Amino acid sequence: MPELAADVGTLASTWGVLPAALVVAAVGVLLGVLVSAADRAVVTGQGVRAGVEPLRSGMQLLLEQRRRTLAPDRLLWRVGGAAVPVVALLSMAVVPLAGRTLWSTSADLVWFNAMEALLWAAVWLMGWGPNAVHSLTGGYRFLAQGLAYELPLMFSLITVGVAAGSLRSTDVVAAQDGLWFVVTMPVAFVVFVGGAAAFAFWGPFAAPTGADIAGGVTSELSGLDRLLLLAGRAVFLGATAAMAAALFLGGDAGPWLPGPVWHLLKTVAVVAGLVWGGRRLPLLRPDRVVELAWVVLVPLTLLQALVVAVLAVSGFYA
Amino acid sequence: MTELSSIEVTALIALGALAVVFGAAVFIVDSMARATFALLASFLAIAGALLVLDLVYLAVVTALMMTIEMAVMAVFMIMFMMNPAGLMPMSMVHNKRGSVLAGATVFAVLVTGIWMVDWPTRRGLVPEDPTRQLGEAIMGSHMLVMLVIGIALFGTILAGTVLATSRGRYDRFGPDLKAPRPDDPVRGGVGR
Amino acid sequence: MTGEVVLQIVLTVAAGLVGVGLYGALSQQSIVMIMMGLELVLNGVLLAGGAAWFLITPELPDAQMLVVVTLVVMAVEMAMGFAVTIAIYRSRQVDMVDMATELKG
Amino acid sequence: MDLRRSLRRWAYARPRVLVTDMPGHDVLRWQVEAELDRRSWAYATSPADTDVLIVLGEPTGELSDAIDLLWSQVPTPRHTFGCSDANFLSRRLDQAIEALANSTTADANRQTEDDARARLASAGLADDADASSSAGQDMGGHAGDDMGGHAGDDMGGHAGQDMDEHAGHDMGGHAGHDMSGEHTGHDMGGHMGHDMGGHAGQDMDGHAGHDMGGHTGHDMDGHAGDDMSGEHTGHDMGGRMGHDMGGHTGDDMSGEHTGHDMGPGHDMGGHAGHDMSGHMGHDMSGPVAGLPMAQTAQDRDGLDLDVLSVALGPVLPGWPTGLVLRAQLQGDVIIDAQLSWTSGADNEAGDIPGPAQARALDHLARFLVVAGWPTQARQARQARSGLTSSDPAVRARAQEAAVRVARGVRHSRTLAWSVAGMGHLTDRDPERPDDVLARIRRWCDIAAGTSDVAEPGPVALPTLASALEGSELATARLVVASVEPKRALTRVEGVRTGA
Repeated sequence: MPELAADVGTLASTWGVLPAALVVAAVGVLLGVLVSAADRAVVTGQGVRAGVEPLRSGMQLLLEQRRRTLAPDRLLWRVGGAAVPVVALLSMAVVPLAGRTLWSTSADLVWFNAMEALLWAAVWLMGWGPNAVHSLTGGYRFLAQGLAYELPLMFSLITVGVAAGSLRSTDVVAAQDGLWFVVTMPVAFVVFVGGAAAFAFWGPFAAPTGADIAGGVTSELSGLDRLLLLAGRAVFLGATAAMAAALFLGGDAGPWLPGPVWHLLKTVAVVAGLVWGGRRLPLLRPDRVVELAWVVLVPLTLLQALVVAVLAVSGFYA
Repeated sequence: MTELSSIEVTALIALGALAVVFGAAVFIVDSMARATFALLASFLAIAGALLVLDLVYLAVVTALMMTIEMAVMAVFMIMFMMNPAGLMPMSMVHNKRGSVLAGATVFAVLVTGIWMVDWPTRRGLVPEDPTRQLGEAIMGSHMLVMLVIGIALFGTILAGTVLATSRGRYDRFGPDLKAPRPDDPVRGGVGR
Repeated sequence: MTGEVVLQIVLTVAAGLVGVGLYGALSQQSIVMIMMGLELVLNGVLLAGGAAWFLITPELPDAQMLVVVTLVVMAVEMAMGFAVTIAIYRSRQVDMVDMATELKG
Repeated sequence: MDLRRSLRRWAYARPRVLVTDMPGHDVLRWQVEAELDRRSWAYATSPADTDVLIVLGEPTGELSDAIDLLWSQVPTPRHTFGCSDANFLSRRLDQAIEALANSTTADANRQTEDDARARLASAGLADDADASSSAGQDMGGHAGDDMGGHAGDDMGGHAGQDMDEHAGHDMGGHAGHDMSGEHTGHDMGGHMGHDMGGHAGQDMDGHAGHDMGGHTGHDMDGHAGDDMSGEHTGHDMGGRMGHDMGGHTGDDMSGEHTGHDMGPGHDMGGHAGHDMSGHMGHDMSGPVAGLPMAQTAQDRDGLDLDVLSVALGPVLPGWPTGLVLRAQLQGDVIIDAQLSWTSGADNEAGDIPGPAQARALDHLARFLVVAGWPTQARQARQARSGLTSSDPAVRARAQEAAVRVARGVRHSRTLAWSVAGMGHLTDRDPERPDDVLARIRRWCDIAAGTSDVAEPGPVALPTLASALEGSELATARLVVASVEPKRALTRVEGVRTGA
């Protein structure tokens, strides 16, 4: 592949592709553990002791028998199961860590969004594969929800791109030198975090895995399959939090402490806010949420993009 | 940055071949879900090829758009029958011979053309940021194209919605459009 | 390998996609499957456009514009195809082209 | 070895638990749930999600079979125990961890059998374990599921059945067999891809309880001449999820199959390779045990789409154990809903459990599970447990917690936005709404214990079923969770609503 970023060094170009990829994957997994530990702590009320629970669950699922169902579409089921964590890790590739990304493309933001779209396909396949009612219903719900969230999420990413004058995530971080983007684009920030939670079918957006359909997409998963799906979702949420910190909260900018520490702190803050806020809400039913997304969020994010575009033209971000 | 390395050439051709194989699989496999996802795999292979060709933005957009399209398509196919879950033999073809012939002929003609034509030599170098090149073309020299595209897409949204929906505002708000709440089967989230 | 040979190989692959897609579009009965055939044809165009840009005129954005336009055409084709399928299905419970022609009126 | 063992012990220290309660064991369930919450163990949402299955009380009748089948879907390693009182509960949960940690995949099958027998023994059913029959239930809401690990090979999980003779049998060879005696309660699900041709002319009488769901892609030709209508009581054809019968969506399968009414405009010729002739003479007319075959029906947007017959229940999270909803699903819209109690769960419990406030909190907790609000559900459960304590200080704290939960739920705008305006049981009256939200707010008032609102009476199944008509799956679950379905002393036959 031709060299994509001449001006900004990438992690891959400094450390070599394989070590850099391993480091980024490890960071992704750690972020995933962080997210699911925080989530467990709030849901079970265990507090700090929940920290090891994600590891315990992972271990347990590894020991568990994989579920076989009747007349499954095994090929597509397995493809979907493998794709969820892979796509989640790929979305980590454009998240700036210590000021650099694993690889830098001229369309990082679109890359991130494309991984979310691939997650759709993967989760739908997970719902389709086992040939079971609840599972497929979960898959359908995910698609309907995804369609409604795709546009607002895309517009919020575009807003960031407009302000930074670039789709490269390191450029976006650099463009927030004076002022964090969250100040001028709060709507985009909230929509980005909320939309990503919806794509990760988590918390109030967990209708695809809701208890009302016996776990939906996850209802027929056990053992490794379940682990892959849940881990992929946690990694994706972690990647989203890190991305939100980079795109809206100035990334690694901050006084006294080294940059990566700041980025980590901001990421943890986003995770904490997401879990704390999200778990205060009941499940938002898809048929209500979908209309809200189309009728309210799309115009709202467009308006946000307009405001930012006017600011950008007037030289506010220069 | 000027030439493709041999690894890249191999990757390009392999991805292209994969795209053709998955494309053929679309019409071979027995299940509509598999057909759809075979097509998606074909698109993703082409997206990969575009990535090799340094067209990052177009590659990513292709992956993004086609994934969404195929996900919607899968739902459509399952909605409208066509042997949904099963892996039963499925053959819904007409005029198979003619079609094979047409496909093969077009392929032959194209290949002949491709190998007969004296292709122009390469002019210039790949710009540092191909995405910027595209963006500046869209917003500058090729703006007219973009305007037409915009209008076409807008027209598609309207026409598609009109064709696909059966209920208009008179069904929802009554013959004199005076109903305080629309008569929908499901209440939406905006409280109308 | 010279650039020209690479170009010719890639274009041949693209032609293969066009051929397979054409076969599908002509042979299939289901409207959705026909759409899939057309998409494959356009998929070939995407590859050809990308190759032409990189291997012939990387300095000019025209080939990139071709790819963009192709993507738009795909989206339009898909959207209209789904809309028409729903409309026909709603009125006639039919989703195959043969029936759509045979059941006029 | 020791290291591996302790690793396993560590991994299984917080197993996921599925609690099923027989009627009249609510107070016991509260005690069990209090212990589980104290240990921060997770609640399973489906059999696939389960490590430990706890059965409260002695299952009887169809419910017993349902639980057997449910157990067969639980992946190994797994553990189950029955429980009739709260004595030694903590110790038994510890034993569950031990059992999970000790089991290895190699002896999974044996363990399965042992566990099943142990559980049945504890329920006092060991003697007639071999005689138990699955009377045609579709278990655990997994309409159309295959039954656990049974896809073809693992026969171990057929808890309570005497499977010895049939292990590894090729079912094709059963042609001409009189299957009535031995195969009662068989799950045919695993026989995917089987050619059923050999079954032609069989006496299928005894097959009540067959789950035919799995016969995807079967060659059904051989069934020519079978009378499928009367005798197959309890057949669940629901497994054709999303399937149509042989790909022919336009089919009208409810009519006589002779000559197949292929619906408007279907081209049979196009379905190359399909030999439909075998279906001649099938009498699939009428509902099979109340379950019509898959067919198209007008959806609410005016499209004729496939419908799928499903059965929800009798065991689902937040669902009254033993209640079964049979319906057709179009997408996820329910049409033709029928509700019934499985035998074994249809009797009214003798004594009314606990104080009214605790009952309301329990109800609220189960509703909140369905509504996807796990944190509040946990608070409600904890308040409920505290209220039944003998320590006045604990009761006082629980009272505060109850008020907090009730207030939180009652005043949640998000919940109101989410669940308002659905599940009207009576005619709409703007003055006195009778939707899910209004009912839940009433439960909240009782749960707070500050006002003396009368407890709403149980709702008759036909009324409830008609409220589910045309609603989405999620809505239906919320509606059912918002009421107390009425149990009858005699079994309630399925009540048809709608067309």
